[in-house]
Amino acid sequence: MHPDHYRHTELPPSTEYELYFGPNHPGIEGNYALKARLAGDTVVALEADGGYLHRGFEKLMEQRLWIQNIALVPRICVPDPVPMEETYARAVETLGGLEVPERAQWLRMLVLEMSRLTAHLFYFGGHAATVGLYTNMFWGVSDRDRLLDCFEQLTGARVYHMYITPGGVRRDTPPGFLDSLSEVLDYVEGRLPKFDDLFFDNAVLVRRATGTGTMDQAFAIDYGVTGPNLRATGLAHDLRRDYPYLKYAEVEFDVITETAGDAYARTLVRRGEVIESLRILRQVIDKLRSVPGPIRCPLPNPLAWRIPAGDAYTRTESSKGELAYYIVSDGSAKPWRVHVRGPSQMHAVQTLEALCVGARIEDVAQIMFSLDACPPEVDR
Amino acid sequence: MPDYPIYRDPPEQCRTPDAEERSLWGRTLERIADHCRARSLFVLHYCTGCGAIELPPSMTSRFDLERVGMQPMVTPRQADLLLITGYLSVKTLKRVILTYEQMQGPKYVMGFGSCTINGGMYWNSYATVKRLDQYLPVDMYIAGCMPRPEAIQQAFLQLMEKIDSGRAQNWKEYYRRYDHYLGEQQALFGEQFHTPTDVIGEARHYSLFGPETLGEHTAKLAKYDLYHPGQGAVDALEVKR
Amino acid sequence: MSIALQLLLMPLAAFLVGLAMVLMMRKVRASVERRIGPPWYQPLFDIYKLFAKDTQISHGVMHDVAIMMVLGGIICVVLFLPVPGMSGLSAKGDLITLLYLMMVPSLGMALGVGQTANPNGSIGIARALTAMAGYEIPFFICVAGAALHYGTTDLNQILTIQQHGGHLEHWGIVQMPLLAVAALFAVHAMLGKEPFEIYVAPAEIATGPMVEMSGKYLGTLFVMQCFQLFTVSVLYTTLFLGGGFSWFTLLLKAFAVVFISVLVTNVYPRYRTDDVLRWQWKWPTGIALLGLGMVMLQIGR
Amino acid sequence: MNAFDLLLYLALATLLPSLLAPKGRSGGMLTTLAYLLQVWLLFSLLPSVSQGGSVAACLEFAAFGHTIGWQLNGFGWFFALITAVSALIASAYATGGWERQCDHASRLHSLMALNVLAMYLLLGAADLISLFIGWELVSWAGFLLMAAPGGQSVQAALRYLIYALAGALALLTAIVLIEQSSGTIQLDALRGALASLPDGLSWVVLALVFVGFGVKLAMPPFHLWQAPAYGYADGPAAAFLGAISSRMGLFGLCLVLVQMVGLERLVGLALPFSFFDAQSLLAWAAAITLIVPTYIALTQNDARLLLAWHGIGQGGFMLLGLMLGNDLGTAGGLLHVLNHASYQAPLFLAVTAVVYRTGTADLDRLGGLIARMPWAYVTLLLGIIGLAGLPPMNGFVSKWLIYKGLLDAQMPLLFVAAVIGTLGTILSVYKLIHNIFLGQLRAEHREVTDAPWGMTGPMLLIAGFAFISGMLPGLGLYLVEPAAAALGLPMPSFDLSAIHAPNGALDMLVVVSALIGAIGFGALLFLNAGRSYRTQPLDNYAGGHFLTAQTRYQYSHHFYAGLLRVIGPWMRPWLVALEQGSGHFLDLASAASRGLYYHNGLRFLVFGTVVGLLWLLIVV
Repeated sequence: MHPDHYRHTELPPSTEYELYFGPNHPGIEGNYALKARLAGDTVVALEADGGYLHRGFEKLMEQRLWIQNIALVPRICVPDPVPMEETYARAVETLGGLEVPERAQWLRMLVLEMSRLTAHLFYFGGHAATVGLYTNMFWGVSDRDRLLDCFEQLTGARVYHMYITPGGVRRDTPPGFLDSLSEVLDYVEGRLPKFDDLFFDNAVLVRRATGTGTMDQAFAIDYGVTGPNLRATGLAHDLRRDYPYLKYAEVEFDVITETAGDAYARTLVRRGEVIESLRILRQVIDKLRSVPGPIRCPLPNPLAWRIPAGDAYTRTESSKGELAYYIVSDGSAKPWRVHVRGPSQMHAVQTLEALCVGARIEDVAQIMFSLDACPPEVDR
Repeated sequence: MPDYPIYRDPPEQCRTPDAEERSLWGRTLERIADHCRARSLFVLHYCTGCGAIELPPSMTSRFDLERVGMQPMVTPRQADLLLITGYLSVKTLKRVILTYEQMQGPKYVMGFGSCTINGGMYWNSYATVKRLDQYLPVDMYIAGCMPRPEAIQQAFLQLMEKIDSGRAQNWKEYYRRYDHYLGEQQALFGEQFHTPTDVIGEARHYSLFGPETLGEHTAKLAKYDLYHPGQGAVDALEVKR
Repeated sequence: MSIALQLLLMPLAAFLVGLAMVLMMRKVRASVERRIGPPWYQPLFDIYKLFAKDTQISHGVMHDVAIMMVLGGIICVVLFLPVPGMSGLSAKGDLITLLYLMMVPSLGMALGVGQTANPNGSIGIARALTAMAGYEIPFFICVAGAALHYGTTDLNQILTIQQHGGHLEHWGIVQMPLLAVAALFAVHAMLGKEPFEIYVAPAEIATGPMVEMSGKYLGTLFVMQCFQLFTVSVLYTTLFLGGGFSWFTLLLKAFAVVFISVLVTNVYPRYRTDDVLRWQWKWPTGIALLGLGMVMLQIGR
Repeated sequence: MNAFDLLLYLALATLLPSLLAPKGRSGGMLTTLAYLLQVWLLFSLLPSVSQGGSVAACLEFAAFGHTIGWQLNGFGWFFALITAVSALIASAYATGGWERQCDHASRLHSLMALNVLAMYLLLGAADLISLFIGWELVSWAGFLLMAAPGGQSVQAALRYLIYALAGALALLTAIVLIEQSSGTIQLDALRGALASLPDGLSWVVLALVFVGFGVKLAMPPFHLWQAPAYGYADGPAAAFLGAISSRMGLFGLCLVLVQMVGLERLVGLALPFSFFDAQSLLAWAAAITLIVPTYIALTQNDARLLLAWHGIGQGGFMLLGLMLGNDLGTAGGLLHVLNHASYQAPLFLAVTAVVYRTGTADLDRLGGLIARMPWAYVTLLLGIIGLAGLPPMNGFVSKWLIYKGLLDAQMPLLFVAAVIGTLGTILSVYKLIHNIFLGQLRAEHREVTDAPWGMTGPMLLIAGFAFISGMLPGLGLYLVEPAAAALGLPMPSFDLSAIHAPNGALDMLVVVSALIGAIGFGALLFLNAGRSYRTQPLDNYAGGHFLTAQTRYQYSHHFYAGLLRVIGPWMRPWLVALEQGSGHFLDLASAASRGLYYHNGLRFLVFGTVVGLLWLLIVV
């Protein structure tokens, strides 16, 4: 039954089709793309398509001085930049044999935990927005802004602080800073019950997030999942406790775990970590009131600062998971090779691809956000 | 016959009648429209680079851009304002060009941060684009890395003023000088580069033809255009046997 | 008032009221989100700007015709909805006609979105129709109950019965409280608000039906939203809240209906498609069936 | 020799042209002309059948001590008119171009003529025997028409045959029972005669009649045969069958239930130990017929099957209206027969046009054809608006009458059931039109064009009628009036454009003009709001990605995935399994009896006699 000019082609029937989440899509975190092959509303296969944010960081860092790179590293992960500075600085300190003064160590813990708070508040908003709860997004972002103000007070910048330098921190706390930070912390703690009402105990959200993107512990370990995502599967693994750096051994905090391993569990772990961060921050503030001292060790002329040949591997528990730098120095003024082990790559590529198979269109964005991956850090 | 227009014949030179030439009624309507456009900017929700991190604070409760009528939109079709929030990698630039072409005029482009102006922090990166206005007509730049919400707001207000007074006409340049922009794009992506959007057809349809709409670069489209098969040799719509 | 004037004034009034409702919606949302929100002229400016776009993309004849169908359909619906002082064409078509006319713009939109050839849009329409199957069932149970209670499907007669004596006791919500509650749930879903907002779902399908809409195409959908808010709230008022003696009371009631919906919407995420159905077929349908039973008992007595 | 005789002779003569001239189009043209004459003859019969009159044919003979004859009254006339017009359109469509792709066109024409003749004989039956003769003829002619294309349609037709045989047996039993209890077989004499039967016997007769005619109407649980049987038939034949064939079951059912038993008796016939009486039982059976096949249609991936399943569902609407017994319900039920034919035929024809051009009706292998086949799209669009029952098409009027009738009869649950059916219809017709005509155009269909005018013309014509009769429902109601009068059912007061009721009226002329006027206003607004540029379908939002023809960018499979997650578990095909099981059982039984026969003839004879005697004992 064909017209004369009918040409047979091999286009398959449209039992499956493709849908593009990103890069220009609100259901995607940053400039990142997911190509989903779907049948009906079920994902048959998902392909993560990164590289949109690739700037060649590791190559750029080889071309810059050790101290110049301080300006570059926070830009690797935009929502949570401080762990980048800390990890890089610690690697340089290990290589260069620098001793960080005690007050500087406490100050670094302060900004690290503040950054974790901002990242988690941002996450609450982001996760809520993927399921249509925009109010929570507005609340989360505006509460985060209070912490950004504290950052500005301390470092002079809202987002990219470049506060941590090899050998210490850039400047000391301005007068009254600790009090105003305490106030903000009280405010954030006071907001948590409201977030509970709106978000964590919301029946619709529980319905949406429970059982979505579930992974078990063995899967998480196989796929290199770290941080809150790993802890949501029940494994109490936290670098701050297990391999303490800075002064984490001297503060009290709990490692939050959940067992379900689904999107809701991941969200709950982050909620718990907000409380723990507040706890740590209060202890740090108390310490800062009493610990005197210099805030950085003396550095040689930065422009001619040569670091002895060798290599260093340092790691930090960032809000996304385990962040590590491997730096090789050949004894020159610039790094010979830098490798960033970002947590997000494991989350946003292989884990996401695996978790989304069999999920629905409705849940792809939610799974992505619940893993809290950071695309610029994936692409670097 | 395909049901979309084919532009094989030489272009007639068209131009939009100047504002003075139109009737009073037309000018009044245009004036009201400009005012509305300025007060109702739909922003494309596309986080091209790290500058996007300061957009949520600008948009949400603290600075609340809805006060001045701005709201985020999702697809290029719906949006008026394309925010290039930070550096563009070459891979992103392709998508941005497509996104820009899919937006409907009047459309505005705003470059965020130093990296859209001169490469900024990534001036020596092999992967990023250094100057945005080589590839797209830009209406407003915000310097800084990263620009603060206050700076962003200031820029938006200036852009609004520019729109309100009818001076934000850069989007027409893209049609009038399409050959130039396409040439820059081809220099970066290779001479086979083209988007599914029919810019030349639109220029003809809306009388936005300029002296540089067609030229040596658009001539290459005739060879490679996959989407307007009447024009070129390659027929993308035909599937391999 | 002459019928020709009414036919002109009714859509105009509906549009203006709808604009105000959109504004209220955005203002309430803004205040729940702890911000100021748009200025009063914002909905109008948005629509004017969209209609004044210099270039816009059409995907084919049906895409264009769909927009005419949407505009025409919603205007036509308003003509059959009696408001104080103006009964329009409501004597020529009853409640059932009105409800089915309300589907014409939806059908037009569905066809237009289909022609845009974007799977996001098609998924959105599939979801919208699925949600329709969800909320129309309880809503039609409520309509059936109301029609049986009043013994008529003529909207003017329904209004007369409720306004008889000017007392509250004749109002539908007093006589049939269960049906009124169930219908309110259905109306909430009909307005496409969270938690029943699956068919727009920006984070999932990039605003679904609106994905390829530019300029006047999108503007028409904005206009449709205005009319939809007006129609649904005034219809609910007519069925259960005794309509309005004057425009003031009518608008008070209609705004109250929208206000309830808007307040609820901002604190919920969206349900999945199938959960929308489950919820609608469980709670509103159950309540409506109980209410229907009570109406049947009253009639039998 | 009156006009009815002429009609029957003409119907017989219609068989000839295509038999005598098997090659070329002249046979088809002559056949079409003959149908045109039949329609004209039927209209000339209108004065004599209106107001309860009837026309007797001279054809009659005596058998079993009864006179067997044929007599056409208003009720039969109404169905006969729809039959003739459907056949006319289908035949014109086939002649207009479709048969160029068909190697058995002449067979199709003659079989359709045979069907028409059989239907006239059924519709004009004057007594139970002629009714049965007509019924059997319709069944067998239908079988032949369904099986004509060969292949999978033969299987479907055979399946139908098994159902039809079972139904015919039940019908025969019912006829014997009726004859035994009332002593006459003349339909006129039987008018209301069954009202006095005792309860038990009434239930038996009702059950037998329900099985006998319900099979043809494909009421659940006898619904499984119809969709494949109609869907896989030749395109024009499918349009003809879908428009009218299964309505013969409705005809028979009404003849017995309304005319012989009477609706008052049905109401009085209470089912023991329950709230149900026979009328509400039948109404609920109709509601189930309305809902179940409609939601099965939702899951179909073949356009023809989807339409065929809908045909079954709409049958439920008609029965539901007629079971109400009030004026609006009657008018709605009967008008729906006409309206359904007027949009089901163009729907099938449009889909056939698509199949004609693309070679497939698989909804996953189509898409975006609106740019290539605009007229088929228009036809399908008008058809689906009618099928979904939205204004301004005529489907809305008949559905409005039924809704209103249900509310007047204070049956809100049935009203809701009807709404549920309508919602299912809206969902699945959108899937139909979306997957065929909207979305991305497939590469292999880039050069497809509309079907030839010979095909497009007839389908547009009938779709146009569906629109006109929606604007002026009086046109249809004038035709319905004789039928209602023949059945003795009340009719609402109506004029050309409006239906009057004290509590809520409908003036379709006003509704349609308002709609058209408003759309015109919308068009004005639209056209004044700046120009738009028509782009090609691959210039589309894909998150920033570049689309190519190789991108699979069409959402069509599992169209209502979310809905089916909820209702899917309810749609487990247990009935299909049951049917297959009983099929296997029949196979086994026939194999066993054949073994019996081959191995020992005498034992088989004894066995057969015993079974036969048992059967007679049960029946008599």
